[in-house]
Amino acid sequence: MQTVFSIGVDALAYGMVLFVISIGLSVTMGLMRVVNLAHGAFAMIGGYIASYAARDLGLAYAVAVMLAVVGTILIAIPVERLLYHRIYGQPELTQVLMTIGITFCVIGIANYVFGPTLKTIPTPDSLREPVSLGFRTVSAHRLFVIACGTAVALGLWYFIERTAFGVKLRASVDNAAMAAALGVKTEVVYAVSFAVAVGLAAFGGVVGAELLPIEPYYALRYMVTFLVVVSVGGAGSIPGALAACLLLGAIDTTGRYLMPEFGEFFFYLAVIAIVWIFPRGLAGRAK
Amino acid sequence: MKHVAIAALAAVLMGGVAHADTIKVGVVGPFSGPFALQGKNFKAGIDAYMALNGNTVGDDTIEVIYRDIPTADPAQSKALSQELVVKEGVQYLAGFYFTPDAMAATPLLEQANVPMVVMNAATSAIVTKSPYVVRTSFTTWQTSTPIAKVAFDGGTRKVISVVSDYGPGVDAEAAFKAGFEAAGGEIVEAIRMPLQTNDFSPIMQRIKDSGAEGVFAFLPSGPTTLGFVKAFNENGLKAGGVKFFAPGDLTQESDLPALGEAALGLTTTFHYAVSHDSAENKKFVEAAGKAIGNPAELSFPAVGAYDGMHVIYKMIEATGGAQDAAKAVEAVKGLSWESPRGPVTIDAESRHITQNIYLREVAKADDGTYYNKEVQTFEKQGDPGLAAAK
Amino acid sequence: MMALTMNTGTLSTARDRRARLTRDAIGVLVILAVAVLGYLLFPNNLALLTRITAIALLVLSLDLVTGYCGVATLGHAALFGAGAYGAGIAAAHFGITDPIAMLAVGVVAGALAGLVSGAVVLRAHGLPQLVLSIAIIHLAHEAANKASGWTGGSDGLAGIMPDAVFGLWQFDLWGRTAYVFGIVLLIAAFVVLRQIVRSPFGMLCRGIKQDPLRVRAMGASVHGTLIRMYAISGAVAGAGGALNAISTQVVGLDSLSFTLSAEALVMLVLGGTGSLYGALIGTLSFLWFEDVVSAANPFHWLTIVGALLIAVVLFAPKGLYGSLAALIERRGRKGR
Amino acid sequence: MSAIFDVRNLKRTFGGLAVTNDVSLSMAPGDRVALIGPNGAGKTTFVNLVTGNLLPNSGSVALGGEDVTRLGPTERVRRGLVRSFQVTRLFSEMTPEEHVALAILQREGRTGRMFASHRAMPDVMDEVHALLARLGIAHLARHRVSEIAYGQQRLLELALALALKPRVLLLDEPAAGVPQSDTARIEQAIADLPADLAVLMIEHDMDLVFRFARRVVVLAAGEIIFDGSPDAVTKDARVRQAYLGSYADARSVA
Repeated sequence: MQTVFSIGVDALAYGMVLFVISIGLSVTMGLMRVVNLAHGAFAMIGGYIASYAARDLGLAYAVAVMLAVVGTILIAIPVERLLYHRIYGQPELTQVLMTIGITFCVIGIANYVFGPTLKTIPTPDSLREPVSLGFRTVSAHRLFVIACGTAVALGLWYFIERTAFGVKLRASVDNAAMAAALGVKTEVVYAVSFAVAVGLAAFGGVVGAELLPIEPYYALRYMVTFLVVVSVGGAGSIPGALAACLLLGAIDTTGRYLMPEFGEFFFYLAVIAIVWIFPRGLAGRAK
Repeated sequence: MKHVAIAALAAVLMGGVAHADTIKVGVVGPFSGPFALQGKNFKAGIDAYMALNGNTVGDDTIEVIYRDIPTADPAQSKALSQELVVKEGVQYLAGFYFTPDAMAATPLLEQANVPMVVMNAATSAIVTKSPYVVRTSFTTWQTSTPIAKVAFDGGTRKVISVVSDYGPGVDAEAAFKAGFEAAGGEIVEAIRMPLQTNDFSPIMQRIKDSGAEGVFAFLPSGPTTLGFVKAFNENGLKAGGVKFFAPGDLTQESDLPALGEAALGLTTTFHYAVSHDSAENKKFVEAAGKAIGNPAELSFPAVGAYDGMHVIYKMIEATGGAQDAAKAVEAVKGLSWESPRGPVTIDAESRHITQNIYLREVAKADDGTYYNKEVQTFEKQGDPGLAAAK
Repeated sequence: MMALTMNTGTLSTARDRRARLTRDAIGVLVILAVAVLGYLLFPNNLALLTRITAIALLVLSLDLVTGYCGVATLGHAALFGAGAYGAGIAAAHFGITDPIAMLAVGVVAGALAGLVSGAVVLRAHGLPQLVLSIAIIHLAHEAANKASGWTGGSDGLAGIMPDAVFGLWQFDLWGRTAYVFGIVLLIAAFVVLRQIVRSPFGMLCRGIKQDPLRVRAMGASVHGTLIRMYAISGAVAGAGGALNAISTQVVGLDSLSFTLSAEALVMLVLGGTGSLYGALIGTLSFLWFEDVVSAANPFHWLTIVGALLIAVVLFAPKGLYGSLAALIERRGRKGR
Repeated sequence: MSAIFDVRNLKRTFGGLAVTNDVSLSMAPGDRVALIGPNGAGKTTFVNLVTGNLLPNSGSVALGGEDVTRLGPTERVRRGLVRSFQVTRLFSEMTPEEHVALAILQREGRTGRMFASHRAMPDVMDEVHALLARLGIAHLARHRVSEIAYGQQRLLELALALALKPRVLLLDEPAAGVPQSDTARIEQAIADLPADLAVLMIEHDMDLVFRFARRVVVLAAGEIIFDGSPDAVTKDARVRQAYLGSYADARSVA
């Protein structure tokens, strides 16, 4: 029984890490309809900034996280204006080509600037302590990530469903021409959404770095994982993404506990099974 | 253009021209992609050797040509090796980080009359694929066998083996199992994890549940190692007194800054530590550190490459620059020298390197950096893997 | 009135046929010319050229399902790998070392893999479909890794020693035989595929890509048609895999990798989807470019490749061939 | 004459709301029936039930005496039930010639052929050109559909349906969205439809309905409230109620 709880905690923590990193991608893919394979690249940029701020400049963790989010958005703005701007509404394959190109460039530049070694983001002592849950100990950082995931989910839900901007965003998504006719500045809406998605990527990259360490190849290494959880959840849906992350996290964790030899099989067979049952993703909307 | 090509072709066909002006060495390795760091170390080792020993042997100038294979890709390795031999006219093939890449190129050697110096790929069987293969790195068997003895002598009797599910991981498991069971210990469980594992918590739970006193681990260096070691600490295994044994790939120096405190006290056996205390090594670390730019990125592939260049220089010396693979390989059989890692010999029979294997412990230096501290030496270790295969 | 139309119909049929044959002959001649040119210009680089040929078969095969049927997949290397391992295992474990026989095994293995992955991938559309294909390639990769007794696992499958082609031409160090073998295979595949994409079946596939509902309303089975195309695509990819196994005499797990699948897709989009020429041009230009820049700078070439991809999207959004064709068409119309 | 098309007691509910309720409709070869009804009457649902894109909760659909209720859309097409779309659904990258050839080949079960272009099949090409000529768009045979005018696309839509040689043809607002100048052509084409074909036209335009139909069926709130001659329809009290009342009752169900 204790083992079951223990696995449960691990599964929850892992699922939340996946959620925090992937949710930004769900925004770009579901709401902006851009297959953004460079999502991992932005998460990685966030990680590098945080690492540089916290480790090399010795700034506090919270400051480093803020800098990472803001810095990544600043870097992303010209990229959006110059490159992404050109692929809104283009065929998916064109978007794939462009965003893979961006990913390659970011990897190359990161490798050149920061070198190929792993970069850590020093966490404050309070997050490094093991915390006892009674039946087992778990690192405080894991609990922190779970909290972050919950906060992001709620915050984003509020932002999209309850704010005026959220209304404009959903209107622009459903019918850009109509929204524009109603006076919504779709250009601005897209730019802001993109910034939010990138900021979330950076945030996820930083808080998830304990599990997915920052190195130049990060951008490609985890791309598939992000893409899978977002699509399984149903792109654009926050509850869907959350459900997918928790479900896949649980399957992955349990599979790796029960039969580590076949861990990969578990995960991908589960993916096939879920998509088979929900061909539009867990919370998929009709096109 | 075409004439040059034909001339080069003729040169290859006729077994090379004595006293060629430039002798080319083709190096195949991962210079970009997820293993770029290891490829960078190849280059640093080669640059260091050439900086210290000059770029000429006799009248001949040595030129190194690099070709990139980001991840194991035997077909691409063969294509690039072929290109190096046929188009660039290299007399020596070297490098090879991954076993399949080395294996794929071995069928070319005899036909091309080119020796291959393996600077990393660590599966025992590579040297048996062609008489023209010489290896200056190590084998997983070679570095994993002594840690079994260390574990048993330290009083650990029950060990769980946890390795990544690919060739080297399986080798490491077999080597440790053979050594540990021969000594009288028990492997309570042997787990093979997929290479793509991000969260190691469930594995740690398995280790806990197995009731083992110690864990033997093998993973490819890089992000997975970091995740594994962190999970080992965070899940309370380290604090719970579970001993940790691994070959030195896990605590390679370039990963230590990231591993940091988590790695403190981990014991590994390996053929080379950057901290190795010898005049030869100081010279090497200085030169290689300069070559790589950031000395913290230096780790074991550099020394394999450095010694590989030594062997190639000796081969060129012996053949006088003529292309004669048989003669070149013959010349280095039994060759002994003082490497940065300690005394080494190319075993005449297997053409694999015989070397000391060191037991090391991750320690914190006065300046706050972490390093592998050598605490015990197993002298003149051959490759037990070849014997095991027979 | 009726007689008149019939007359013109028959006439135009005959004229069309001649025009088509001429165009095909030109296509074959161009491929042949490029092949001969490659042979003459880079006689020492035939291994690379052979590899390009093998990958070209993979990209052609991908074009069949992505370009002609609109199926999004990032797992197409499963078909290529099936062919490679099929041919390799036949040679290494069963002593089938005749290259033609190995090729046949590869084609069959590829077609079977095509049927299986088609059956799974066609279950969903859009992103979930992409994810199914990703799951397939990872499962295939893991399965091959697990079955190391057959596949050699991560060490690769070695010991493939193909006989001489027709007992006459040995596979040599310079890769001349392999190159000629590959080019002959590519041209054969090209000719067959030209027929298929123009046939009623190919037309139906193009229809499905544009509007599956409309096709259903015409009484045609969408799923059955796509599965058949997947099998054909598998046969072509399998031929590419077999060529790779025969020419390099080794098969590695990379041939079943996500990376190869993604690269194939990049090459296809680079060249332009929905046209066999686009697939060929995409493969040739990507691999050639990669070879040149990675040889020039083995350490930082990825950045340059990335920049190339971005540039193509910005300046040739329909792919290299697609944009060229569109330009020529525009010019032609202006001229008229 | 026996019924070629026979719908009996068709019922379909969405979340408890009956969108099609106990609808029965029978047609004989050569019938020209118009199906009309106010917005939200359930016409679209009815079409989807008949074509097999939706399954009914109860009731049956029969074609030429054969029960096809459980068959999918493609099977029904193969048995001679063909529809046209309210908004043209054509393959924008293909030519009219290719469209019609594809339909003919599909009808004859030859779309599985992989080694001969349709252009090398004189019988197919002759039929293609004859059909396109009949609808007056032969001169556009080799233009891409994306390049031809909407009115001509509607004609092609009709050609496509005819190429399948249907026994029952559902025309879903065949003239919708076509500029006034082109409607005459379309009407002419409809008037020229084969005499033995049973045609069910779903239409808003009452002028067109009166010119075309020999029988009118009115659907309102999921039920058939009128089935009779065009002359009688405007005089029917329930029809008047349904049309005028629909402005008061704004239930949106279709």
